[in-house]
Amino acid sequence: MLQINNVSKTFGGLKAVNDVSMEMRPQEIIGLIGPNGAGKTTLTNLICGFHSVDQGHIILNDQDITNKGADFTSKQGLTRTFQVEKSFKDLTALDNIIIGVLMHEQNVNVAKEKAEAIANKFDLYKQKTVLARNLTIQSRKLLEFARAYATNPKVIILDEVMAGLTSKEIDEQLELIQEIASEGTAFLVIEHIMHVIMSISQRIIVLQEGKKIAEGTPQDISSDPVVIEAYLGKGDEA
Amino acid sequence: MGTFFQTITNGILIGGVYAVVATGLTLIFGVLNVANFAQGEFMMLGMYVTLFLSRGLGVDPYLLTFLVAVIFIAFGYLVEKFLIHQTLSKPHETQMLLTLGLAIFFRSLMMVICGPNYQSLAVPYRLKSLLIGGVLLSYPRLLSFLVAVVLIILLWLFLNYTELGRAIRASSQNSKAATLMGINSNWMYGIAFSIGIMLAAVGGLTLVPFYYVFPDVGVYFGLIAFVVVVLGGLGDVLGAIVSALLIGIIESVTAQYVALDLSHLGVFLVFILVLVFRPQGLLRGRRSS
Amino acid sequence: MSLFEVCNLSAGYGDLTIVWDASFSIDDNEIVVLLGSNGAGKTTLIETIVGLNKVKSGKMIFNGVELQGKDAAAIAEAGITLVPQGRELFAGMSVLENLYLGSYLKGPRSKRADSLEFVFSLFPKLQERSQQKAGSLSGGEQQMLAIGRAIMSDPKLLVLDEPSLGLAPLIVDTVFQSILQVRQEKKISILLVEQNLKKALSVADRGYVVESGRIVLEGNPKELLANEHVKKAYLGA
Amino acid sequence: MTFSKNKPLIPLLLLALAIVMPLIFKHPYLMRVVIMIFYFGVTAYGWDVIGGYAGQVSVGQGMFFAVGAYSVALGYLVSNLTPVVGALIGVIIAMLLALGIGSVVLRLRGPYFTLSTIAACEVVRILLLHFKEATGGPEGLVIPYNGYNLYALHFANDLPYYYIALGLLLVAMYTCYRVSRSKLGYQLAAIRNDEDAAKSVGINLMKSKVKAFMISAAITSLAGAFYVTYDHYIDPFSTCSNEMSVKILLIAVLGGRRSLWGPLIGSLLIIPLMELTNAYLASVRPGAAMLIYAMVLVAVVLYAPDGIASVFKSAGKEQKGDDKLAAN
Amino acid sequence: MSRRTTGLLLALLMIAVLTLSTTSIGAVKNVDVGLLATISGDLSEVGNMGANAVKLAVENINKNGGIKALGGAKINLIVGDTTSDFSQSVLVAQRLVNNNKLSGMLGAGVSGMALAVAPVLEKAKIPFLTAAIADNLTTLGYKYMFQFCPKGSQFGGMQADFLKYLQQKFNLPVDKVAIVYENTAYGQSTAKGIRDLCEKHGFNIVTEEAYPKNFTDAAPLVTKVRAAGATVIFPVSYTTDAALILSTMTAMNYKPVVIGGGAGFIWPEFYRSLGKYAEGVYSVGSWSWDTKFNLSDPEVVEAIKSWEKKYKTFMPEIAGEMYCATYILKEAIELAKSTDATDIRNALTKVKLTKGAGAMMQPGIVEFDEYGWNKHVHPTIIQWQNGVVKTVYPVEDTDNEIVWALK
Repeated sequence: MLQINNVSKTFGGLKAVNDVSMEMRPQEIIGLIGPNGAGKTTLTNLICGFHSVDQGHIILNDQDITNKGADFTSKQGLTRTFQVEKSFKDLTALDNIIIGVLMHEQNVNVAKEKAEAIANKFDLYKQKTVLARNLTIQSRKLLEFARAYATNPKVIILDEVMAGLTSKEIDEQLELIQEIASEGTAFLVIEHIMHVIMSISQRIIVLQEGKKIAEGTPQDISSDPVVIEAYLGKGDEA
Repeated sequence: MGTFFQTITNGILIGGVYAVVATGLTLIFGVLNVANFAQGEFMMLGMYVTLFLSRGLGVDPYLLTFLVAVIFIAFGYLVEKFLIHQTLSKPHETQMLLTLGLAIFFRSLMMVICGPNYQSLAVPYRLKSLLIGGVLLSYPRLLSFLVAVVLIILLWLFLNYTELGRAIRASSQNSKAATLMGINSNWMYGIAFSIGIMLAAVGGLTLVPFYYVFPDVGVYFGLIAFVVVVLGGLGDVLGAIVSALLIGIIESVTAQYVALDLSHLGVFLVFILVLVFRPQGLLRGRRSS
Repeated sequence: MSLFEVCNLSAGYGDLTIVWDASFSIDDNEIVVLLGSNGAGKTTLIETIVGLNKVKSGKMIFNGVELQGKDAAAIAEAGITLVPQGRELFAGMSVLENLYLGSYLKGPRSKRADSLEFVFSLFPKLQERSQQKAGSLSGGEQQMLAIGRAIMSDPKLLVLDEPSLGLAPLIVDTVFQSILQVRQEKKISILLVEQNLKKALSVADRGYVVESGRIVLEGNPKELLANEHVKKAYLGA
Repeated sequence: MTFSKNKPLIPLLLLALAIVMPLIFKHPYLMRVVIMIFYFGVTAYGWDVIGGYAGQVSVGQGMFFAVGAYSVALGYLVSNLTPVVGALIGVIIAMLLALGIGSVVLRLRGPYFTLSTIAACEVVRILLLHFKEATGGPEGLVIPYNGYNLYALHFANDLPYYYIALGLLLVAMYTCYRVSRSKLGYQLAAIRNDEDAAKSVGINLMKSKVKAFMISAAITSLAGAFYVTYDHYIDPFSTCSNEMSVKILLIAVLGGRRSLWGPLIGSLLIIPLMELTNAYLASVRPGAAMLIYAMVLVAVVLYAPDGIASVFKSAGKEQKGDDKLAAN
Repeated sequence: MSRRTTGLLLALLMIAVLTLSTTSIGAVKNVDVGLLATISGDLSEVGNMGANAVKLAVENINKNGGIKALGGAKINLIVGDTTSDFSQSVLVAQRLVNNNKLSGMLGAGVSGMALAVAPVLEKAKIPFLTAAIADNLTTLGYKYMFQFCPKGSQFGGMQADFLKYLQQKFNLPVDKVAIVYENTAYGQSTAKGIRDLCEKHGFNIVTEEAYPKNFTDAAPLVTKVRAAGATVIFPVSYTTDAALILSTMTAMNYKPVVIGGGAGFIWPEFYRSLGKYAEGVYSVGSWSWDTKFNLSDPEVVEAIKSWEKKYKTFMPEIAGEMYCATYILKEAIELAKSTDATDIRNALTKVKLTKGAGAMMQPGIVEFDEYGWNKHVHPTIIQWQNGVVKTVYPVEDTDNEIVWALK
């Protein structure tokens, strides 16, 4: 469904993303991991059209969406949350979700009804009249997720939505992701709480210095020496 | 051909004044991130102060440069501390509205104090001129240009070769890192603003021997200063100087070869085009980090 | 008493608390490393130490002086200097000017010539490029400059935030080598924040592990490397 | 902003009062002041669409005002068109102008956009001045008043103008309200809050901003069209100028952005304030009136930067928790 | 500011407006006369000169016994600052009309302002005497509009006539003419007159330039005119620009015959800023103080003297005009024997003044035609001589000699 072919991006001489390819199928949940500065966020920016791609192609449902711009990409059904959350702070939680629904809905009143249902699903109903800026950062991340879901997408990229949650909350959220995936939406999840990634992903992709250094099932990845070195570093003494 | 050189010279001479006023504006923008819509009015105040001092003391205005500079450094510092500083943490519209309000305030204040009449200063060399290679250089304009050039060189030396100057540039480039170096940002805001205001005032001073002083005199200069600063890249001192001269020349060439009343049109069109196609300024993106 | 003591420090942005009740200490001439995954709160913690964030509660005592509540400029003056993540150089200014700015304060300014000599001996590359714009340097050179600039301020405690980030392995070695050299020659203490676990522990005297904004573990490098919890925190294995 | 659903009584009462008042108090000067409050209110609502809802601070609204006014004046003088038709033409031209300028300068953010609107307004004025044959140049255009003429909307007293202005004000308010409640309104709110996030929900930034700019231009041009019909005279300096653009901005901002009543409150405050200072101080000392006006402005900016309307806003159901975070 | 304070503030404001609008000042004995002048804003120079003159005239009238036909009633002057923003000026006019029972309205000489306020006065049926020069003021069908000064198009004609006169008298080889004017209503209409007459007289117009008001640099303008080879230049400007142009010409060593277009070229500030370089410059003007008939009329001499005493300069053009306007209105009130505005309007259509300050306009006669224009009036040409403007043309108005100073 989503195909990423040999994508590269250079920032002022630095290869931030270097020849990365990957593929996603409907209902699939894929984990994307890598140390700080490995290019995860840059890669998501490229996929979603926030940065232009230097080389390579991004194909969604047989349509080439390379460098068509983020709004176009979102309309085609590929949307995301942001690492530094970007909820609409001056608007209520419900309004945030309504804006998501309005992507494919003309009637504001209908959108409102749909948004209420989504707020319910994401357990945000009680906070629906609270301005986003008065929510906790965790709720704002969840709100962003809800907003993305509201656009009825084919693929959602989740960038660290679970940071700072309690383990109970994480479990609830994982359940939510799996439920939505089972409805047909694919997920690309960036998360550094390892057991979360390990428990939810069907496949994991590891980036380091802009390159894809490994791809496989969680078991494969956690025993891959290349990955362990990327994470723990090569010490002189140890 | 003589006309052409004369045209270019006219442009460069007035460009010197634009450069001084605009450098002040860009300095303020660079360090405080405030678009000062009252820059032209500070220039106007500088002109009035120069006029009164020169009349009162019977001294040539150019000899008053230092005194006027000191007065406005102090004035600028107070304005920053008591007004601008209160809005620095607010969205930029707030600062814009504040400086707009200050602009109207200063204009009407001078109207109340001095009346609306145009005033001018009779200096002995007002109407003298030099003829060099078929190009006429009006004496006071030449002097004004020279003062502007000297001022800019001094500013450049100050910014590049003194601890304080370096600290100002550092704050303008990366205020977080500057704080880490122990540079007190509140102090920098005050200093940068007062120097910016001083430059506007001295820019006004250089105009006094050949131009008129009236409450609204700063309006066009303030606007031009913005054009210059945007062309040069916000916060970029060197860029401001180059584009000030460029604006002077564009103005003068449009006036000469297209139509006089369209001379500002050329400037504004270039301005919009640059904003859209090279928003980092006409010169190369020197501030990219 | 330690050179620097942090007691029950809490910090964050706005109404959000990110660091909870952190306590740790650094002795004279010691290298201490803070470990932890992305988002654990390490950067918030050290930005609080150098005064870029407000302290919500707790104390920071440096050389017997309480520093909580002081601003960044005052803390720099007290002798704590940060090499920030992402280097934060003055990109449009020359290498030499960046170094000069390191010794902006009166105290370090009087020792500028000596400090400069030391920095150049540490990183000869910087001397070669002293007239070049900082923004035009390579990543490794920029990191050297950031460290050099911090050394210019003649700190008693040098704080480095992820100095190996985005650097090639060979350059990472150089950087860590220089950290050891600085400690040895300047007799100062170093607080290091690192993701590169093995690398960091290879130079450190002691380490703390930060998780979800709390310090959960303390120990010497050997203990930490052997600790199952550390391994789990990093790989989820 | 909300029409409070539970108490629509107050707005209705106010409207009834506005309709009945001039029939009881026949006072031409007061009526003129109120008419001026109305049509400057219209410009402020126009500004609020682009400057408030879309968050793009325009200081070039004077050009749209001028377009509306010139369309009516030229339409009448050249082709003998009734101002009603002239105003519609003006709306179309203003929207086209906004489309042209907007699709170029709305890419810019913050002060860059603001500066480019100033420049655009200057350019339009310079052109109005330059093409004298068409526009009358600096002399401007006069629509002579020669007694009652319904076709030309010339009335011997101001009562009809009062109702026309009131009507325009209601149209502007309603348009603003509709925009804020529409899909476009939500899109603008998204853009204002975060452009990247707006893109992530499929909003085409330029399209939405340009739409807002066009609506803003249309409303503003209506005020201009009314102005020339009412005052019979138009010239470039007093309409297509920085002063006019700043005045429109101030009314909207001081009144309060993104609020149903804000622009009207701003107009209710500024226009009488300017009148009062002018009446009592003008002959005392030139400039004294503007001095007071400037001081009020500075004071409001420093002490009530969100405008007067925000002061009236109740602590509100959604204002839970403290606002410290928003200051960051 | 608390909510209550702000609410209170708003309420107070509205109450103030209400009060302001319903109080009317003035006792029964007085005749209320309004004055509209651009006292603030960028046209304030002309507005203030005019306002000062009207105040002086009212002072003199009241001192000399007021309106005799009404038993010595005093004139009560109500000044309105129209500002230089014409949308504001309409409101100011309306306020003056409303809050007072005006017998007449005087207007200082800014065409845009006069055009803007005219409908208000027409609807209120109050006679309006304006010193504005726009040609169309009296052709728009307004019944209450009285324009007692020359029209803009006459200025150019007078200038061109004068050039012809100079050419013949001094045998000048002047054939290449440049017209430069500020891009305002005043500049535009004056320039049009010059152009028409130059064409009629067969002068060769080598360049015609409009420049933006208050421009920063006259050098491009002068360079352009010089490059065109003009030997005569007709500049039309307010003070700043007038002196800027002339000083730039002097500095650039370019010395054509200068015949200014009034306004800036004849106001005292022009000499103050240029000093001796202003000497010998000609200009057209709506009015000048030293015409033959003025100097022989004691009432006018008194006016001139009292101005000189108060303001330390000769009486400038706009001041003289507004002084005259005040007296024209006074004579009309005497004739009407009433304070009723419509009666006074009807009296104005019948006045024929030949002496006194009401007849200060050249050629010493004031009489309005069916359109409300002072049908005898014509402009004058002055020359700067020893720091003072002296009338030098038309010859029937003056005995002064031209000081030939073509440097």
